[in-house]
Amino acid sequence: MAWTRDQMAERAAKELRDGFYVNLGIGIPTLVANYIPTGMSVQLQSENGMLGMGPFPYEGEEDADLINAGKQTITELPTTSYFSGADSFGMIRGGHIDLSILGAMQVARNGDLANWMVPGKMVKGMGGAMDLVAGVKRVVVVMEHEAKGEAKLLEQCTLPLTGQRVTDLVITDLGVFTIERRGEPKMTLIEIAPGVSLDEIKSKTQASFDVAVA
Amino acid sequence: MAWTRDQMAERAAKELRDGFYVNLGIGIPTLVANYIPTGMSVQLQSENGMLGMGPFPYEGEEDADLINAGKQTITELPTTSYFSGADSFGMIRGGHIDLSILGAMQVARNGDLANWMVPGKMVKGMGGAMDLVAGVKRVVVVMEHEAKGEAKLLEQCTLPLTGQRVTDLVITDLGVFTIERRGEPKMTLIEIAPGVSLDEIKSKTQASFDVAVA
Amino acid sequence: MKKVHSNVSAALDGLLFDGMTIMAGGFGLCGIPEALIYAIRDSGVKDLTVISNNAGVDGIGLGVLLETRQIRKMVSSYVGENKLFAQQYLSGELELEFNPQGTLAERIRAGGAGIPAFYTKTGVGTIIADGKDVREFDGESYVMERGLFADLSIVHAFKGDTEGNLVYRKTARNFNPIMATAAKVTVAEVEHLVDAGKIDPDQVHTPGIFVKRIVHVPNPAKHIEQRTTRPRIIASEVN
Amino acid sequence: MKKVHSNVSAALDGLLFDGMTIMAGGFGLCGIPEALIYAIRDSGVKDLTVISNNAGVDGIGLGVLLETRQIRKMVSSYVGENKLFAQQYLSGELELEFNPQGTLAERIRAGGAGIPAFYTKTGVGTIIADGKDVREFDGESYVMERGLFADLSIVHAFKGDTEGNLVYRKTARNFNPIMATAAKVTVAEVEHLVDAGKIDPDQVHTPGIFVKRIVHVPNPAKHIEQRTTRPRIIASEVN
Repeated sequence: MAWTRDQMAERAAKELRDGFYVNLGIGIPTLVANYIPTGMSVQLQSENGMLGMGPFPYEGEEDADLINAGKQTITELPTTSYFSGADSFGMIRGGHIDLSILGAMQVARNGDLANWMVPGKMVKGMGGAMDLVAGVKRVVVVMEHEAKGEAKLLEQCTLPLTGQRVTDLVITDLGVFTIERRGEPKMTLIEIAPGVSLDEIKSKTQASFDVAVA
Repeated sequence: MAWTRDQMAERAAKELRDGFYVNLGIGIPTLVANYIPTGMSVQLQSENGMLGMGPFPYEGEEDADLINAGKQTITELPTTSYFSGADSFGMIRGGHIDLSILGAMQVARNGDLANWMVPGKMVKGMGGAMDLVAGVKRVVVVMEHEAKGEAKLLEQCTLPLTGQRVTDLVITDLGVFTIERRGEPKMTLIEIAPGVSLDEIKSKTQASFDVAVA
Repeated sequence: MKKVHSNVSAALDGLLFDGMTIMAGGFGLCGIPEALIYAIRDSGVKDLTVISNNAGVDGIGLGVLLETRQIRKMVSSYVGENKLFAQQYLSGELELEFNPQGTLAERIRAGGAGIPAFYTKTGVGTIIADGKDVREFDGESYVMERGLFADLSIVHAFKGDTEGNLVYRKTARNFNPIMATAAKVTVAEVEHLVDAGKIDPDQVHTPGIFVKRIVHVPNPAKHIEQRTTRPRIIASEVN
Repeated sequence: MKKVHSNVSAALDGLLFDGMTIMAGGFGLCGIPEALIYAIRDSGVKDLTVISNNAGVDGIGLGVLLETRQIRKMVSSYVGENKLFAQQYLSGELELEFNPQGTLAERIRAGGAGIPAFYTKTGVGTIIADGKDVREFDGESYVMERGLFADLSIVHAFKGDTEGNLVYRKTARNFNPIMATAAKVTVAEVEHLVDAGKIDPDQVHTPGIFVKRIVHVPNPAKHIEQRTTRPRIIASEVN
């Protein structure tokens, strides 16, 4: 049986390490915050200018001056600091964020990632996504394996790229893949969701991949 | 009679305007602070990271954390703000400082300025001088007309430059010169110190210059 | 040299002209200089190029300048919250230049700091790099981006003093401090206006040199785009 | 993830190696990480490249690492206060790279912010531009300068919390916050160490992400290079 959204987030949380500074994208990545192991110090960065992002406020305690990059009301923590947009992306571009977990429309075998634009449709903009994939030390994609029956793990992306060879790990509802960002393109299936068959994954993956499931 | 150091500073103070943000170099330029007209708001920037520099502290009130770019103890004012070295030079390089008044070893007819290095002698470094002359909106040089009988206003500088075509006005003990920073090089004598003759200035100035004394 | 102006239209007096470029602070609706935006609307100035991370929402913030069709071009990173925007863009009325958010922030910071161009990894190998210089440093490719400088920046701060020193509050800081540095004239609206000397000089976010005019806008309406909350789990027990 | 270390040598443990590049905060003797400098001296690490605006004075600050000949190269803007420096430089023992102060600051800021290179007006037409790319933008010439990134940055702050958030005091801020961003590891010495949550998050100068290790150095000796004062004009009347 394929992983649920929450199970995908739980799997993504295994990529966290004590002391990590992490940027979470909108959607399933946001759920990862619910699975930070107790006792592990993980600080969440919000690219609009905050480090140490707390949970949603209690009703009635919303503060219009305190939002995350998805424009949602949030809270601060004892660790929190605020800074400008330039400082925030200096932090991101400068490689100070340990991990970015974000969604994608397509990921290619060589790590190319597309998640901001579908030609012919109204384009809302890339926001901070291009900076995050280019700047953060390690990029983990969490996404459905297919979109409306179309493969999302491809030999080459067909959509305009967000970044070139920027993906380290892909977690889908069917399994987990590592990707080499340097040298020869190489994608490797390292985990399969319980009850999912390798054949199912193969049939739903356009990219060729190695298999190294423990 | 040639102007004294204080009179040169007093003359330089006439370049101040209400609301100006000004950076003063070491030496005679520092004295300009004593001649800011009453009622005129002039904020002094210190490139080590301070805007709104106050006078020297009373004895016993020195604060090692509060110095100017000459490493002298100073005080703060109600207008004061502190910032990093990058922000300070962003301010300077970005053209936000209205006026820089500084000393020089040589100034050329085209506005070239040399004040940091004498080949063969131990070089202490340019500090912030190159950034100031390149970035500040208007650069006023205050210096002795000659050094040990050698002219300092030259057709071309012989010392390594601090900046190319960066000087707007030169105040010496003998007179005041304007310089064109764009187009054909042009230096114009616009004031003569009381009791000084044009012939004396001509004999002590290697650069050719026009005369337009009111 | 009085920086304090008695109201927003006085604070903008003489600064506005058709075809000008304006930077407007804020992220989403957080920390936007809303009163100044309304004063720009009331001035009728048009053919504006507006540099702002977002374009407001319908009827709020920069959305009002879209309604009145005073904006000719937006330079933004994300404009998803605005139906009117989509209409005007698709009909060709509105020009749009997308910048990655960090590139936009850095271009503004560069413009204010006298840096005409810089290199960044962001956007290499994407359409953002099309037509731009790409150069290798230490074996990595980077794209050259240019600094941005506007005719006018409008910013919103929590507190300001009569010298123009500003302090922002929480994530309402965002693009405001960098935009304050990157225009010929910066006008700040502040929720609290105090005398010079009342702000700790170690805690000034924007030094007064960058702020030419300041106007007191007490108790501004603040808008929330996504009101997200969590349940008070033990509320029934304690009440 | 404990950032707080009990003493300066513990705070540097495992970080030092011969031939490494170290950034050291401070301007003159103001805001220098003096206790960490002494710990570097005591470690005996050598062949250092030190990036610091100045080089201390004889016997104080980086001057002590010159005495012990642990520094092979300095990257600075002004080194005038140090006789030993002059001797070692003139004898060829010490290498020296002068940077205009603003270029040095911007190179550090760029290194920390992932900017490999940028353009500046500073130094165009001077020996500083020799061998560097010069390029025109909008009719003006600019020289390209590279970002700087060190193996280690040592900084001095007034206050720090257990998360590594830092606050600087007055002009002791100077190069410290930018250097904190521009090294693989940054170690901060702080005069006051407080629990996370005790620093107003709007007033943090250096977010904790940049500080890997922090050490409490209470009541440090602070040095004044130029003690300048003014007379108390009416002192005789009031006393």
